[in-house]
Amino acid sequence: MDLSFTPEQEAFRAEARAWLEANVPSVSRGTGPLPSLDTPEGFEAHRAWERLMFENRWSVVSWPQRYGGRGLGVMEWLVFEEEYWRSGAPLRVGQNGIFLLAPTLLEFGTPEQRERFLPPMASAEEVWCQGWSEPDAGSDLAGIRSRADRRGSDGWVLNGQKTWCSRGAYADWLFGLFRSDPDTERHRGLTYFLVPMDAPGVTVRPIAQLDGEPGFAEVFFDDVEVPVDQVLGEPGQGWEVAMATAGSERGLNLRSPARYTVAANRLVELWSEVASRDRDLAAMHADAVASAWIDAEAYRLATYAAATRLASGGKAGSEASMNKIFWSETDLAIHATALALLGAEAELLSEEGRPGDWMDGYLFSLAGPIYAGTNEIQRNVVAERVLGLPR
Amino acid sequence: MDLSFTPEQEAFRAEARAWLEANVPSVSRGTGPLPSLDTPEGFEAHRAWERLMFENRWSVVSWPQRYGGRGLGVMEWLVFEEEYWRSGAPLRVGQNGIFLLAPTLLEFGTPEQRERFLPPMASAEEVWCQGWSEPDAGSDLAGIRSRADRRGSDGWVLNGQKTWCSRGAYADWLFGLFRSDPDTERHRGLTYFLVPMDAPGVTVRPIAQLDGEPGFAEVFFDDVEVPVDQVLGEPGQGWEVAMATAGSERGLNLRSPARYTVAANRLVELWSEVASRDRDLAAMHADAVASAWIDAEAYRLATYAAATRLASGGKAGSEASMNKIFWSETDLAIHATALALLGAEAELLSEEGRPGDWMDGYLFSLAGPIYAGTNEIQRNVVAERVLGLPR
Amino acid sequence: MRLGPDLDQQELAGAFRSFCDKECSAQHIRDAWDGDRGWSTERWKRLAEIGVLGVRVPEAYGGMGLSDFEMALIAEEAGRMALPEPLVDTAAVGAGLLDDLDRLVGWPPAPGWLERVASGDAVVAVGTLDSSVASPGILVHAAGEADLVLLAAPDAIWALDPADCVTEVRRGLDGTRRFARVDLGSSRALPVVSGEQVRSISVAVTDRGATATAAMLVGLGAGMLDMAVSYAGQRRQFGRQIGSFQAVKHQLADVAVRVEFARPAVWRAAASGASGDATASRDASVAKALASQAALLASRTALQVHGAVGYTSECDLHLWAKRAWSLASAWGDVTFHRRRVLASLVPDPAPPLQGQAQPMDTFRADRGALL
Amino acid sequence: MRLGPDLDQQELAGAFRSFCDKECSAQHIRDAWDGDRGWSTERWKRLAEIGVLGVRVPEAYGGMGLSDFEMALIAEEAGRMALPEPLVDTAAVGAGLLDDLDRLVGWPPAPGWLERVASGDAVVAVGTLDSSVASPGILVHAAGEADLVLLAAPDAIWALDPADCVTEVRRGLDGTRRFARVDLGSSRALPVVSGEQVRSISVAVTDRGATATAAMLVGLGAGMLDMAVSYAGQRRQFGRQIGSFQAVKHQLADVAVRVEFARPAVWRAAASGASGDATASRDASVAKALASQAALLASRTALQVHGAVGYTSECDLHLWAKRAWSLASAWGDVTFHRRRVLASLVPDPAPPLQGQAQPMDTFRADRGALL
Repeated sequence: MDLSFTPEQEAFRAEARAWLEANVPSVSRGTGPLPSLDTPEGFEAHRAWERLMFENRWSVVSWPQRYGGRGLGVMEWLVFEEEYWRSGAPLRVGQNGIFLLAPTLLEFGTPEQRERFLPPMASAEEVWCQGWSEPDAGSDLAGIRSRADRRGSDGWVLNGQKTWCSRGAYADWLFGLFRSDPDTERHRGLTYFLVPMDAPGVTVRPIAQLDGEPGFAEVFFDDVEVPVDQVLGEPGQGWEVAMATAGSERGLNLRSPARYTVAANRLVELWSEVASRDRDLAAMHADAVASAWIDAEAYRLATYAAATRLASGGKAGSEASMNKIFWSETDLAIHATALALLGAEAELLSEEGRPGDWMDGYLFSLAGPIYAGTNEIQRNVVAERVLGLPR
Repeated sequence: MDLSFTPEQEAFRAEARAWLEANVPSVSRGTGPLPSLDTPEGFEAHRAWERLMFENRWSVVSWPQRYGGRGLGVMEWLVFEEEYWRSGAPLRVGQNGIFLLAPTLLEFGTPEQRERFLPPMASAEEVWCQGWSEPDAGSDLAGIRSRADRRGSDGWVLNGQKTWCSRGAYADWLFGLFRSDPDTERHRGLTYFLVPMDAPGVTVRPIAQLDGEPGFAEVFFDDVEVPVDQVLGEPGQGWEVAMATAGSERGLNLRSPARYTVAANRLVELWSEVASRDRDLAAMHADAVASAWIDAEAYRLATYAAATRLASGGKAGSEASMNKIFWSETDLAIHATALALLGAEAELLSEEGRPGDWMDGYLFSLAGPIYAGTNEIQRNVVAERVLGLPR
Repeated sequence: MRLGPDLDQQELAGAFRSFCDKECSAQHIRDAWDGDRGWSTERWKRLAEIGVLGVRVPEAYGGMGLSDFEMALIAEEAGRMALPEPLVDTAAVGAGLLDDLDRLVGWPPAPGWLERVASGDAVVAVGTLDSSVASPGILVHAAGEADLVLLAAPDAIWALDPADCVTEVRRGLDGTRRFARVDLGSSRALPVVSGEQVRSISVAVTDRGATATAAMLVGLGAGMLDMAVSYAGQRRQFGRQIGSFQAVKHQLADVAVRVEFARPAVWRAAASGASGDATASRDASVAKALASQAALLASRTALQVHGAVGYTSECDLHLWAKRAWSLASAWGDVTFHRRRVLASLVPDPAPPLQGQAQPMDTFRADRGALL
Repeated sequence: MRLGPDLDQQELAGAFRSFCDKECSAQHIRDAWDGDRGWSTERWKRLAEIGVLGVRVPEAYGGMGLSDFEMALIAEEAGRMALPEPLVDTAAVGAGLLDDLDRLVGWPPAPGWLERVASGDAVVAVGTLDSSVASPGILVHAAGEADLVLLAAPDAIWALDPADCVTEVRRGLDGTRRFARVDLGSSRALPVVSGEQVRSISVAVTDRGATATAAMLVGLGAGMLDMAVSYAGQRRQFGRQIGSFQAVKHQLADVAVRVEFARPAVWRAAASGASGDATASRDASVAKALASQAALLASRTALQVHGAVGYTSECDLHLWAKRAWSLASAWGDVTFHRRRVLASLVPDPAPPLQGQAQPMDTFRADRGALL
């Protein structure tokens, strides 16, 4: 048991903090905040920020150096994430690629695929979106009907429709699951494809989210030709490959604790301001504020415990489902409590018609219990796979 | 819309209040509180109290006069209940008979049955317990396996086992469901019987509840002979008759709002004491206290609304399931909040080894979401029968 | 004792429900979002024609001469269809205050304004102030679109021309709701009435606003429940309608329970207000706390049941959900009203509740509790 | 950075688990309920033999010389089997305070008491006081069965002979827990140590009590979850195991989540306490709030899943549930610790939190939040 970081880790933290303080887009330097990443100009501004990070090797610190990373471990990654969120840096436009596809590529990709795809992903030269859900396959992902048909020896043809593709409105590439064996059902006969969004036959229809911006999109495939080297893993092995990605999505990779601890600290600041105006009102909200902060802290500590297990050779398993339930509900609790403290003020839009930070965060948090497998599905997984309750 | 009571109702209220104030067992008069009704001496003391009520025609005010009531309406009954709970009068040892069996007897019983059973029920000369659940038929009541076999033209023979019979340890009679047609399953072929507990072949095993007292019992039937006039309703019609009783159990009859409004008012008093000692602690609990009080008030108002509908010729339906969810959760909320205010003090036992009032009430409230059909079953009923969701 | 609408009242609500079904579709609400004021002046006229704007205006001034109770039944139906017009502001709170100013104070312009309200010729917005000391300006819903702005403080009431006092208009997350900053200082207006007699009138403003808004929230909650039930009956996953999953059933059953148990409390509050009961303020707070809680639970649950579909602004649900969020903190949020209920129950207001019986600053004191 | 037990520590906990499996069945707990003191002196001796009572007693005094962290691992296992003995009081809090009195104050009798603790020859009970002003007597768990009672105030620490200070013993709802009223006034004892140096020692008493109790609550929660899962897998209704119903699954999944996320917080608190981190008090409060919440949810859910069976005292569940209720308010309840966490986070303690950094009066300030 050792709760301190090594001198190397502390030095790394200091370096990250200094670089971020000097470079994060900010009001005071006239470089920020960036417009919403779901607007065309915001998307490009976020892409430029990722490129700057990449050039300074901050984009993917835990990746091998050859792909643009620093080859650091999970603890260092957690340290970096703490500094990243602490600095108020922008949301990461490349997150679906970096945090979800990349671990899968590193596990299942060929050397050529890694060389080809990882560096431009890390620099956001190529931003990825996820193509899994379909209109009739949401929580029931195995109900996928989009098809991949073999054409000759060197290619596939894709047909069908994907939906809820986050960043889909502007992304360059899509990773998705298609049914490659029409005679199969459910989890069998699926194949994992990497598809350029500008391929002939791909049509994108942006969908406006609760905040009015096209945060996700429907993507239509009409005889889209894809060469065989854009299959990730073996044909027919798609479900297994996808589950590795899903584990990343629910678990530690996508949702590092720092985003919640930073939000929870801001909540305490907000509460403190209210307390200076109305002591009793603050006291009435004190329980909720403390509870939200404590849950964020619990998630942070649980992540360190999980990283400790991983560092000792353990493997992440169904606990990813517990994580997903916990971070999504913690996020909701933090933001709902903030809105309660703000009162009616919370709903006012800016002059540009954008929600305020807390409302924006609340809207985002509402998606948490839905995406990456609804929390209802996660509770089934916990009950059946962790607790062993009968199906 | 008229929120006031009639002069007659107000006069009735005044009369009830005066009688209760003069007669309720109390510390100040050296007559109370009575010992727990789950102890032998407590049971008899409660029986004596019921007899006193009966002699003064307060036991069953809404029943016809010929059976010992006053022939009053549902609004007057609600008024009486408000006064009863307000006065701090004892729990009613005859409640399963008076509130559950009696409405069923009035609806399905023969004139002879009513004459025979209602007056001694109202005076608690004969205290009834319910014999529905079986070891394998709890929430799944239709799984009943206890048997009733026809013997000749004038009788039945009962065999099997009932459990969770509240007051079963000391009761004089039992009303229960038995499978009278061995070839049927589930809801068909059941018959509703009235059985004396001292009949040959009846064996009672008391079961200790969370407070250590035998609040309920298992009852075994070993060739128990019952004459045909102790069948309530028609043979084979038991499920329909029982559902009328279940409606009473979940709905308005068993759980009049007054018990919750009185408890909620006591909670506010407790909170007020805490506020005088520790302002901030009280403020931190203020939300929960107010919420519990408001829910009790909501239940009271909803009951008046339901009584208004009934008085206009409407009929109670699946709303009984909503009631059951609401009163059981309100009861839990009131008592859990009180325990939170009391802190560790709440768990101390009296010198006689009994839990304090709030803990006692909390233990009782924990049963609420379980008995009379678990709240899980009630939510199914609301979803399927009220909202029309698919089975 | 009767708690609930009689046949005439049920008929009145039913007729208005038919009106809303026809004249206020989701597309109409979307049009309102896109408009300059967030609602339709044409539909406002139609609301006047069918008498709804004059429900609680005396017959002598062209109204129906009914009470806050009928107004609450109307407001619930308006909520069910998420009607965008400032019905609560003008027909419930505005007309109620003008009626009080007419009957209790004898303010000469009151009858004229009541006539204009009933005929659909005037929009009235109402705000409340903690004290009559001029503040830097409070935000009042619909004041930017109003013909008359009334401000109620514990010791004074003002009637203002919006042209004199509105300094800016802000949009809310719900596109139908616009908030105008009203600056009492810049208007230099004298109060219509002041002094101790004002207190009960001002308290009634808060109570009426809370009660009518609570009624609308019950309707919004019921409306979102209907949407979610309907979607759960259609949407299939794992080869079954998702509404057949117990997890979905139980969440929706909980919503139904909260909505059903809020409604009688709204009836009680509306009737108490109409008859001036001693418990009117507490009843209003009970109703608003329950209705806000029910509508917030309904919105949260309906969004979850709809999944990603509900997270789009293409789906109609968000039109209802955002209204519910806004109204849940309008005229006092859950915490405000729970505090007010508790203060009414303790004989000597305990320390944590001091100062809570005052009418609130419409905006700053509006604290919301979203789930 | 490592957060979690290493292999040696896992082995220690595993060995103690085997001990509990063998020597602490539900029947043993029932026997303890019926006994005079609520626990078994024989098992106490056995606990000493396997070294558990001396886990955090220095090796020089016959202990294992380990830390609060290993103690927390032991306490979790004790909780899982609902061990009735006053392990937390004596081996965690008592030994910890005696160790501090030895190392920091040089109190001469400390080594002797530590030896007696490790050998199973002494039971130590510890209480805390808001101030050193004599109160009419506070209730201290296990003081009636103790050989030594230690009382910690912010500015003084007393060591008392129970024969001099215990005035009555009360039973709790959990039959294994007895509370003795300790009257400092009647004992006329002088403090062992007093003055400003005492404060940090007294704060550590509260932190250690909260952390070890939190560990026990995690174990109790995990134990009740196991019982409920096992029952749900056996019990059949409607032709299916009830554990196959989604409503049951989801309730149990929520318990699993709360229990799993409490455990690392307990580890952190125990490690912070052991190394004297600046955040030790906050970490202890985080752990106790989370663990109490988790165990209360587990008890509530396990009771519901067991149905009427769980409502009987024939079913073992209540032995665990009542322990959880008692421990959830011991050493500060959820509200107390949430308040303490918040107070640690705001730079200038805001008004609602003043006075909350003090050690609490063991009993009066122990506020519980049952579900």
